[in-house]
Amino acid sequence: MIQEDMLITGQRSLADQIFELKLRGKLAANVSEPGQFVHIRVNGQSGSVAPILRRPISICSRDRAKEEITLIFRSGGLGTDLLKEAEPGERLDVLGPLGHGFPVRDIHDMKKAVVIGGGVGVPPLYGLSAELVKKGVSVLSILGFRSAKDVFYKKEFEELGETVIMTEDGTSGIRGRVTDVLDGMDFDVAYACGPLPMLKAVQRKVSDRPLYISMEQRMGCGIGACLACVVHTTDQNDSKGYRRVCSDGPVFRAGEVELC
Amino acid sequence: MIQEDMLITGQRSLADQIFELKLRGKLAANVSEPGQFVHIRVNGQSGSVAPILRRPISICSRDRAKEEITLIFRSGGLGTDLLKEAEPGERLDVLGPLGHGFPVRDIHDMKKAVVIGGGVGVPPLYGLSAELVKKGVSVLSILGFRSAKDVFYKKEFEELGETVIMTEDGTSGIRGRVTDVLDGMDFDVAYACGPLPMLKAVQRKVSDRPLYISMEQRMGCGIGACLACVVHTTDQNDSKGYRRVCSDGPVFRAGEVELC
Amino acid sequence: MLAVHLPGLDLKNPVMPASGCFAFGAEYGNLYDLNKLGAIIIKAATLEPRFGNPTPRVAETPCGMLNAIGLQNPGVDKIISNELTRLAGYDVPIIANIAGSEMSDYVETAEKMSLNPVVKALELNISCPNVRHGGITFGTVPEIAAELTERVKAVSKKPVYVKLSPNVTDITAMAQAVEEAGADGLSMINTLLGMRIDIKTQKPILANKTGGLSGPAIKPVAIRMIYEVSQKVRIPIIGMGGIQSADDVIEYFLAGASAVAVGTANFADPFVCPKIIDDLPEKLKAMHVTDINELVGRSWKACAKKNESSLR
Amino acid sequence: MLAVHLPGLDLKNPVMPASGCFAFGAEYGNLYDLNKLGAIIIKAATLEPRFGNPTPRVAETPCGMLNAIGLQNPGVDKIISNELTRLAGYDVPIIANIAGSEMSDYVETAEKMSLNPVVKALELNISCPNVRHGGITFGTVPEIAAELTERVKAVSKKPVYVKLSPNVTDITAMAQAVEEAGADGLSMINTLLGMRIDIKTQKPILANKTGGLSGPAIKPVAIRMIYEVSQKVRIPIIGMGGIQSADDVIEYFLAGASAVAVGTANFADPFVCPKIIDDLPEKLKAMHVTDINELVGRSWKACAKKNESSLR
Ligand SMILES: Cc1cc2nc3c(=O)[nH]c(=O)nc-3n(C[C@H](O)[C@H](O)[C@H](O)COP(=O)(O)OP(=O)(O)OC[C@H]3O[C@@H](n4cnc5c(N)ncnc54)[C@H](O)[C@@H]3O)c2cc1C
Ligand SMILES: Cc1cc2nc3c(=O)[nH]c(=O)nc-3n(C[C@H](O)[C@H](O)[C@H](O)COP(=O)(O)OP(=O)(O)OC[C@H]3O[C@@H](n4cnc5c(N)ncnc54)[C@H](O)[C@@H]3O)c2cc1C
Ligand SMILES: Cc1cc2nc3c(=O)[nH]c(=O)nc-3n(C[C@H](O)[C@H](O)[C@H](O)COP(=O)(O)O)c2cc1C
Ligand SMILES: Cc1cc2nc3c(=O)[nH]c(=O)nc-3n(C[C@H](O)[C@H](O)[C@H](O)COP(=O)(O)O)c2cc1C
Ligand code: FES
Ligand code: FES
Repeated sequence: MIQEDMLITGQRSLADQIFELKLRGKLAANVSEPGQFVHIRVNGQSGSVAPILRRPISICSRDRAKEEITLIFRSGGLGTDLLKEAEPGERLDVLGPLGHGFPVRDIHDMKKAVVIGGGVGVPPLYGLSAELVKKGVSVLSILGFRSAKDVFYKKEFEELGETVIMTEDGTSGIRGRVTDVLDGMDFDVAYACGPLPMLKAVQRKVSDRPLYISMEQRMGCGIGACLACVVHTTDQNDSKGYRRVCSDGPVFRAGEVELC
Repeated sequence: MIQEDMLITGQRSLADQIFELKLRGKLAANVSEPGQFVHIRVNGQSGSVAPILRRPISICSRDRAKEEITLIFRSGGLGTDLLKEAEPGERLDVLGPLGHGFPVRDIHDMKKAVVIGGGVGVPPLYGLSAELVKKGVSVLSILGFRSAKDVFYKKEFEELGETVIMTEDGTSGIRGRVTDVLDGMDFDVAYACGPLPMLKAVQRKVSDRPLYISMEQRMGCGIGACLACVVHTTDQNDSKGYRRVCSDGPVFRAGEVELC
Repeated sequence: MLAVHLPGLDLKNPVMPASGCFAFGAEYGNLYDLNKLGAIIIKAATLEPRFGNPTPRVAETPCGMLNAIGLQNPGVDKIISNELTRLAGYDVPIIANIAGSEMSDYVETAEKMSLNPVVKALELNISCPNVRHGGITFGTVPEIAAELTERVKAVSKKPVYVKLSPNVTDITAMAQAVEEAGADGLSMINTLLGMRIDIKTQKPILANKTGGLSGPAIKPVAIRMIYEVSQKVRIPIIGMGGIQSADDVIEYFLAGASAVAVGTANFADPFVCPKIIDDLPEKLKAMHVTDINELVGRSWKACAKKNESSLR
Repeated sequence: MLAVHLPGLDLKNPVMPASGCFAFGAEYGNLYDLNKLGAIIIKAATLEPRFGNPTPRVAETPCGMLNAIGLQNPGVDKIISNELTRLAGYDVPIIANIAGSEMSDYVETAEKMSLNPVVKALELNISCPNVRHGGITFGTVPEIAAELTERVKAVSKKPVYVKLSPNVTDITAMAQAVEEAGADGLSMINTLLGMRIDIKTQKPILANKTGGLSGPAIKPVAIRMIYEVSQKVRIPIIGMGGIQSADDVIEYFLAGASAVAVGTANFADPFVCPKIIDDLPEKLKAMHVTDINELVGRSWKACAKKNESSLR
């Protein structure tokens, strides 16, 4: 984990209020797992006036050769509205890579994986899918959005494997929720990232195979020191009784922590 | 007085920490006297994070044809450090023109004027001098700076008339203070703008001829409502007993208000 | 949709400039039509004219400012003869802010003000130091605040709103004390006591040394206090402290305010009050709210309901 | 130039992370050498383990943040066995922050902590609600704070710093009460009570509803309180609240602090403490100050002198 003023190498709009940001720097080399995140200080001009708290954003993908990471974020709040104005050539104060991502090292016996994403939970699953495909795992992606205008990275996922787009209003892909299509699907392992109700629904559906979920919590430090981001363990006898999303997570094996 | 998002048409460095900023907009047409000022909202990016208070900056000059005003300011604080990063093409929230400037309408009988400026008190005197020259008044400018690196607008003033540059350390022009050279000078009216000790010294020297001085005070509203910027009248029997620098001033006839 | 009815105040909308940040309206009246405003809370009036504190009187702080104007005003008589006469030309209710350093000052000033037909309500600024009690501010001792409220109520021809100081251990005790003493409403909050030291001069920036902290920095404190107090009193609250936008106004209503005042933000944007008033209807529509009064206290009313049902 | 000597604390420099913002140092210890720090104030310890409040536990506010962590900690015994053992490997004084909801909790926790050789001083966090007294916080009633201080002093083997809550009418009364009760020093300030309401959900953002406001927003309040208190007590003050830079540290010293703690700023910049420590010497040089201790209280010491001479 390092703090670095990374160089912005690209920023573009992907969908309604959704932006893709590319950052170059040494930090990229330190990324060890898909699903890790960075904690970004969004500065005002001159760096003299800025929102107090950093903003946690998942690493969508990492290009080791280019020393680049790609982030995808939704604007709409104070910090992300400033972030979307950041321009190539400027630098951004980034702390990362943080936390533990999706375990992809020892998945030799897995043949088929399904990744399930909702909204801005989709980005980290892209890096994950690419990694899995590289390891010879076939990946089915089920990506849920509110509406057609919110859909992003469809083509990118399709290049990696079968991809099902779902929208709540049916304006793109299949109408419904990601869990509507899970039944009877053939996979060895599942990975999910998205809003809490989605994670809960997925956890109910996928009880018989390994499932890894990525959690969100409001954060302070982002490195495990302030205990802003804790979640209870489901195991009442766990010696700590809690996990920190920022440093123990954000990815947990389903059942390790309470979803609430 | 209007509030306008003025277009930045130019910004350049003039001297150590001294910047010249050009702004275009309707506001320019409303400038009625040299010595008026504008109250600037310095925004962070996106306008979402900004210093709470506006910054008062004198109008250095106005170009009616170009619809432009020129400001000269010293950076070094939170707001002015942000301001110096502003770039041509961007817009700036400006309230103005504010206050009463130097009286130049009815100066028919004046032949020779001396303008006395210190540091960032110099800018409004440039517009004043230009106006006076246009009215056929000959202008002698005495401009004081700390050091050679702080001197600006020497050539501009020289184009209008005789100009004496003074520096405290003698690295440019004459070593000493503006008041050192005032004795025995021949003029009908004097105008001064600069730090309080300079204004006091000038007032002591120029007691026999009309003298107008421009004052500074920390401001809130800039339009006369908050009473942050008051100065006492010297006349104890004055019905109000005070003047607001922002709206009754910033220019006062010497002796109207207390210098302290 | 925006109309609000409070004791003495029939307001077309709940947004008014806060006392001391708008003088008597003349300056802002040059910029826009004051009739747009829900009401105007005019600058503090004292019995005698006051020059106030030496300058510097303001300093900037992170997301806030300090002021130590020192209640400069021409005295109640001149305010009535000069300012209220001018304000009579507008169709906007005037709330007169009253200050003093003795109870008798307050009482006399309040009576005079309340007799004027332009004045629809009084706002008692109890953050002033009480000279008799060795400088203790009226606003920090419930008994003194209650006594002051009672005495002013006894003479006032108009409803009395008591403006609470946040510099107290227990704001609800203050609120309940003045409610019992007959206050018709509350204004909250006044400024937090603060200071800034200039590291160049090594002295406090304000000539008065300490000053009142206002602006967005104090909004969380104001919201918390209004949330607490509104659950303990039956009288309405005019909320203030750092309001800059229609969203802020909604947050205040949710916390428990029935109207709001905007102070410091006028300095950053002189048109902020009319802008907020213009923005509110659309914000409310997006929330499916047809009457802003529905929002009052909703943050805790919802909770109250939840707790109730979970008990069954 | 930067060394500071306070009761129990021989500090190479006066900058330390504030309690609760640095846990027990392990995480920041991965980022830089903790030996750079003047001291470390570790997270509040209670007698029993505490899980703390439900999430969300933090919210952002203008130039500040709210937190309601709820004193989550593994309990004093585990802290001693796990955390202090690890911290013993550093050459940096540890200040142990102590919390509780009964006096007896505090006393027992304080005694245990003070016996540990790694701990050089205690910091009594008196902002906790006192269960016995119906939830009134220890830190708002001078008599209760004094009693608590006395009882902790009676058992503590190390100097005791009392950490004052700013949510009081008269901070000097609190300070003087605990000084008389034997406090060796003061820490000030803890957080201001605040709240934010999410206008989308219409509920408070924090699960705990209210939280503690920290960050630059509260700096003017902290400076004012330290300015007032430092003139009334003889014990040293560890100043905190919104410190982000060496300039801020200097402002605190001028106000009357003898050391400082940095809380919220660690979240924005995890390297802020060592950066400030690195920046201080140059800042002091520019001010022609050879020893930072010279600055303590200079904002009012200068005034005091001036007033004296103007009396003659
Ligand atoms: C581990 C992790 C990974 C994330 N990855 C992504 C991603 O890849 N793309 C993306 O668009 N979003 C992601 N989020 C959510 C993202 O952090 C928030 O949308 C963002 O912080 C909101 O900031 P804002 O300035 O828009 O909102 P504001 O309302 O100004 O935020 C105020 C405060 O609340 C916090 N906050 C608000 N919403 C959230 C939220 N949903 N989760 C956590 N904190 C929040 C902010 O961080 C900030 O501290 C992630 C969150 C976490 C915890
Ligand atoms: C009528 C008038 C005209 C002025 N004209 C010019 C000019 O033409 N060029 C120029 O460089 N400066 C001018 N000044 C001074 C200028 O306003 C300050 O230098 C500037 O506000 C400092 O802001 P900052 O962000 O650098 O400092 P900060 O320290 O961040 O300012 C904090 C607060 O203090 C106020 N403040 C600080 N210094 C001063 C000061 N000297 N005078 C008034 N307010 C101050 C700021 O406005 C702000 O409210 C003028 C001031 C006044 C009152
Ligand atoms: C410059 C200034 C002057 C003020 N004068 C008064 C006053 O005369 N009487 C009063 O009750 N409050 C006064 N206040 C307090 C405001 O009315 C208001 O309660 C406070 O500033 C919080 O609101 P804000 O954050 O929107 O400014 C003053 C505030 C400022 C900034
Ligand atoms: C997340 C968080 C947790 C805190 N936990 C504690 C605590 O356990 N004990 C305590 O005395 N103060 C605690 N505080 C208060 C800080 O120590 C400090 O007094 C306060 O935050 C002001 O300093 P700052 O503005 O630099 O953060 C906490 C503050 C924060 C932000
Ligand atoms: S954000 Fe601080 S512990 Fe997770
Ligand atoms: S700055 Fe408000 S009256 Fe002059």
